[in-house]
Amino acid sequence: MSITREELISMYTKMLTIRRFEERAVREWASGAIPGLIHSYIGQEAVAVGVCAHLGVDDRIVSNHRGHGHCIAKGADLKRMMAEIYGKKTGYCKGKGGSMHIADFSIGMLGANGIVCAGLPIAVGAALAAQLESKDRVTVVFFGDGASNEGAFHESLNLASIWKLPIIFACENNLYGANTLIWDVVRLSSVAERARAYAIPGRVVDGNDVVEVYEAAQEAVVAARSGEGPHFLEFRTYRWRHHFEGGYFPDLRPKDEVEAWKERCPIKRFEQKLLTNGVLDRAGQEAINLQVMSRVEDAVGFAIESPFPDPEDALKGVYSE
Amino acid sequence: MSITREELISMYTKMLTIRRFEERAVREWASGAIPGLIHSYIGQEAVAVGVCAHLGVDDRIVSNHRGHGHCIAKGADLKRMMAEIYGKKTGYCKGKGGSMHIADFSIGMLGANGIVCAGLPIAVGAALAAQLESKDRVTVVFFGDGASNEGAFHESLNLASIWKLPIIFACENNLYGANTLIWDVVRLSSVAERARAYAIPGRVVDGNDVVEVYEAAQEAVVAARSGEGPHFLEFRTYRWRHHFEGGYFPDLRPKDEVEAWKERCPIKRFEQKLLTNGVLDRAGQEAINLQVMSRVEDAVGFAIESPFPDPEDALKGVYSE
Amino acid sequence: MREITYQQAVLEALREEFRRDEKTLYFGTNINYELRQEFGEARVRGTPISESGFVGAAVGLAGSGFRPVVDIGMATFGFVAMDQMVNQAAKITYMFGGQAKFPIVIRMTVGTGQFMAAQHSISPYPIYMNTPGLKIILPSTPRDVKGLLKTAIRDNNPVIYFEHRLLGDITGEVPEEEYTIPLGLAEVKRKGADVTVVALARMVHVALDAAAEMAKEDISLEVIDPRTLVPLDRAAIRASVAKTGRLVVVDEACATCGAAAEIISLVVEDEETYALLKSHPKRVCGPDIPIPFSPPLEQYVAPDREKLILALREVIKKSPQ
Amino acid sequence: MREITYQQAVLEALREEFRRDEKTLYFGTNINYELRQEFGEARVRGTPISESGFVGAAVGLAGSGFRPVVDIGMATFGFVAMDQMVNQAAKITYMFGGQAKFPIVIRMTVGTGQFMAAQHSISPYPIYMNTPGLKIILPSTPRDVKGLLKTAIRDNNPVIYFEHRLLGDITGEVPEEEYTIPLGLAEVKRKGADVTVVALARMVHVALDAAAEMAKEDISLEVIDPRTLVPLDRAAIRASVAKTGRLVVVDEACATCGAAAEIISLVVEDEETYALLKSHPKRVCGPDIPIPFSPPLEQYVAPDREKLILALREVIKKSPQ
Ligand SMILES: Cc1ncc(C[n+]2csc(CCOP(=O)(O)OP(=O)(O)O)c2C)c(N)n1
Ligand SMILES: Cc1ncc(C[n+]2csc(CCOP(=O)(O)OP(=O)(O)O)c2C)c(N)n1
Ligand SMILES: [Mg+2]
Ligand SMILES: [Mg+2]
Repeated sequence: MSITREELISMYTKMLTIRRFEERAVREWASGAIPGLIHSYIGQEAVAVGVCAHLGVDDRIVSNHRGHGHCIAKGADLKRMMAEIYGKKTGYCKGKGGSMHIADFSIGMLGANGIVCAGLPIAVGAALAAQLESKDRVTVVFFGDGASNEGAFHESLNLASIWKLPIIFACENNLYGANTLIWDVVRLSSVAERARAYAIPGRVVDGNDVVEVYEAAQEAVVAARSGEGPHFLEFRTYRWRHHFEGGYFPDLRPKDEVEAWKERCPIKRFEQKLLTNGVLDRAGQEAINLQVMSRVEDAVGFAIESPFPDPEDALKGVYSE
Repeated sequence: MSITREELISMYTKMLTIRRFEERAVREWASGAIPGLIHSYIGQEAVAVGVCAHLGVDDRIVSNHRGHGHCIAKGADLKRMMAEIYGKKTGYCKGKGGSMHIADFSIGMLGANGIVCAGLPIAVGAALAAQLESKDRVTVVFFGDGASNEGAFHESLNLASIWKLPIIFACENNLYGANTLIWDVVRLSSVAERARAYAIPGRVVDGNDVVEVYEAAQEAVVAARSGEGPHFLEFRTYRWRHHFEGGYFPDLRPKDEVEAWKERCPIKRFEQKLLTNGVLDRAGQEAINLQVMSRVEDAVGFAIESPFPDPEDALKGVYSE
Repeated sequence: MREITYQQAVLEALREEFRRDEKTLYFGTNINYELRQEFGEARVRGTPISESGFVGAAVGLAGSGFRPVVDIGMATFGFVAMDQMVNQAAKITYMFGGQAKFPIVIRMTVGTGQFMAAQHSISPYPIYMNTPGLKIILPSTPRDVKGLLKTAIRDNNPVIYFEHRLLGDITGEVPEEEYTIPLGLAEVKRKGADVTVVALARMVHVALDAAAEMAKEDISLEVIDPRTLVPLDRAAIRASVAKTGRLVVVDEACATCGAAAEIISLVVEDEETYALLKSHPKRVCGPDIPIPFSPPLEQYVAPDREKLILALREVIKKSPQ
Repeated sequence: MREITYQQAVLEALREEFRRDEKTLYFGTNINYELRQEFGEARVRGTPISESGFVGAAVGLAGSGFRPVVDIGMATFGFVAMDQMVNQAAKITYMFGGQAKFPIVIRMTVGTGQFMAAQHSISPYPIYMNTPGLKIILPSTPRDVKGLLKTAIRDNNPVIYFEHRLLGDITGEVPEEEYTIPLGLAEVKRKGADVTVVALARMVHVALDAAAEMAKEDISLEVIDPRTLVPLDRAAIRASVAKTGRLVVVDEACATCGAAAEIISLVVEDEETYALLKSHPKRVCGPDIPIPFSPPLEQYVAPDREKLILALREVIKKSPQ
């Protein structure tokens, strides 16, 4: 690995933060404290973290309905995230957005999105903005395998290609869109192959190996920054939980498939590697875990203690000044 | 050529019919007799004719804004076509559709369309209908190079691929969508390459050579009928006239490019071949031309003599019984 | 009479019609498993997340003799398929001069109440009402939904079936024997003399609740449920207002250009009914804002019994005793 | 004062604002060549036929500090990009709690008069009025379009600019000096005492024409042009009706759930204004049909002076002397 120790520890910490945050959110949802829908990112942590490791605060990401991990990886504040998920006034969107719509424009997180694939054209615009300003800012858009069947996918990849935009299409192929197996709705052996239809370099990456993710993303980010245009990365991964918490349709994925993927836990694998390589020891690991747990705890505490917005706030903020 | 003499003559006659029909329509439009928009098919005749030569009345086609040629090739009645273009009660759509919306469901012509690329999903549905009925009916959808940048293109090819539908995507690449050069908005050396993203066989065909068109279409139609699924054919061709008659923006295509393509006139080339091969002689050619001219003349006469619809008819026919 | 849930009534309607007519088909990204079990994968078909593609395919299927029922899920997802609904399905019966029939049912869920925020909560029926060529049903009870959905499936035109997300679990009497309910027939859900309350979808139940409450004060509400928005039973609404002299329309959709505005207009522009009005008519609608996530915000914006009663008092000019 | 055409006024507005703010951008499938000449290919950008892609890109650009002006062309083409307008542009200011501004102008042409049939003739502003979060301008004169378009470009929100296709060539006085017109301010285009006529877009000219005609009979019309539909100048409309006691709304869009229904509703549900009404209000709108092609049909359906006068006589109860 050509990754610094600091960076490794930072990635590990972020992955663990996402995991603990999500575990907690799921628990709070089940208890009835969190309203609405939550799409958990558990199992996919390596993707967001490995990619965002290369991004500065000036770089931008656009996310989808499964966005908590992307937010945390990009550096969002756990408290304001959790408060938003709770629907509190102190949340990122003042309680107006909720889990599916967390954004933090101040750190280049341009928003989660409830409409499958809608983030891709928006990301194209953000990348065009960077190109027009001749800044070496990069835009990354995260989306699922299922999103690759929407028309906007095609239009976005084509626009990025013909305008040679500094954008990375980060497809998180967790094999399913809700209960639909991707290979039932895509007749190829990878989603990345689709990138060729736009002369965009594409490759398949083990999305449960953060180091592989990191290396693949590095290549793509460097290329984008130096004006080589878009890249397409398909990360093979898996969501551990149902499409969303308390889904009103059954989870039809094979139980043994779920179990097999849990065996390939991105965090456990990375942890093992770090322990083996001596980057981390048990004590260090424990310290990180405690620190992460306490930050998540603080976030939940903050969310619970925060006030709900005033009902009349509903009528405010439809337009900007 | 393994094409019968009869078929050759029939194709020649159809191409000439389209040419004469369009020349006449354009003239009538310029005189003010025809209202609205006309997108002339002149220069692309070999595509519609070479493809439709393989289709029976049970097979279906779906067309776009440049649809007169497709209608004629599929066997539509010139009189009812011209009457529709004139906005007359005797037209295919009782004057409600006009040039951009001619349809004849009785011969499997499911309609021209004013929205770029909208015909593709509709054609997918028609092909699915045939598959569900286990009939060996084929559906062909004609669309332009520009349409291949719409999201519906992607969705349609994918649906056709995963459902293995008996459909042929016939892309008429006339190099431009209005004034936009296709190679400025597609970074590939052919549109057909895009078919690979759906595991659909695709190829580029000289769309100004009706025999090449015929042969390529034959292969695709036979494959579709025998359950092998969709094919993608890209026909390289050129429109001789402006995007539409009297366009309110200028035609910016290079003059010499237009002239060079006129040199490659699909009708002249085919005529030459037929004369050389002795399939046709000058007298025969002249006879066909006269007969075609008189049919077009009859169509115009019919259109002119036909009554306009009663104004109150506007309010009828919004719903089917 | 037996009582079943709204959801069960929907399933019964589908089952009965699917048994009755083998040209019926069902598809969407989230398939109905009960239906699939009985009718198989060919007729009950999972789709990729390609709404524009599969709604368009429904148009093509309908034009080829099938009767597709398309499940879009939440109404917000319908916007990616808007062209196929607005420019194609709605227009082509008319545009093609009635050559073909396009029997299509499109299901979309509407409404607030589950804290899903702006991109999953919308009641866009006014948008479709402003699109000539579509029919629209919006049933509020198990009995109505069964009878109307059966009629919709037999109708030879595109029918949008809007289902309020909170109605699925409500129960009500549903005849065991076969019945259908014609489109365009409002139902008086409660007879009354003082004020006509026209209520849509879930608001029917809110209105009945308010009526029970107001009855305690000897104020008698006539609650009318149009049940279908296109065609709209103008005569029934006008007749009721002619009798009561007062009109309040309660609808969860945002006010501007909504169904409520239409209902008020059709009453006041009718000279005879206008002459019988005793008071200004009134709307109780959602405000013109995207739907917020946080429970206190969402609850603040949806019309409820209290807001309705407030409006009723205004038109009655009678304070609580 | 100098007179220029509507189209020239549009170009002036764009030029002035593009000089004023270098963050402005223009794009669409059909580029404005005059604009490109002055501002270059980077800022005046041709696009593929990918409306969903480039409208979405505009959202991303706006969220990244730019001020895109997007030309969709005919309003019917907008439906393929509907999700980006309705679910994204309109909602994300609110949904993200006001973190970012989304200054976007989207131009679409509306109306009948050129015999282009249903898929090229529509006036769908009611659809967008029912979409909270958008602003809407609908200017009827060269002076108004220049002033309003300049304001729209400076506005920090998505603004839809609807342009009636027949207005481009009309001329009118336009000040040479810099000016803007605020959104939400109706203009009394003609003062009068007997009937308030609220007229939209091209219908303003029809109403002025009718007013001149009626003046001969000593009937005095007050013609109000709302100019912007969102925000709508309720106060001005109510004030005028309070004065005249009579209201006719004339609009080319189809009636159901249209702007006219909204305008009637906002008048009659206002208790004070309602009390001052001398007659039932009336709509003169397009019928609920797709727009037919044939000239006698199209001309039959659009509101005109005669239809307006007929309605006026009905509310005035005064036959011609
Ligand atoms: C346009 C649209 N259609 C359907 C949905 C409903 N929906 C939400 S998530 C989802 C599956 C998405 O699958 P994928 O893109 O693979 O992401 P994953 O959930 O697997 O992370 C669907 C169908 C939606 N939100 N938007
Ligand atoms: C959705 C949509 N966007 C834009 C248009 C306007 N338009 C009509 S034809 C056309 C160009 C189409 O190009 P192509 O598909 O190559 O067909 P061709 O005209 O060359 O035959 C455009 C942009 C439209 N009709 N529909
Ligand atoms: Mg997935
Ligand atoms: Mg072309």
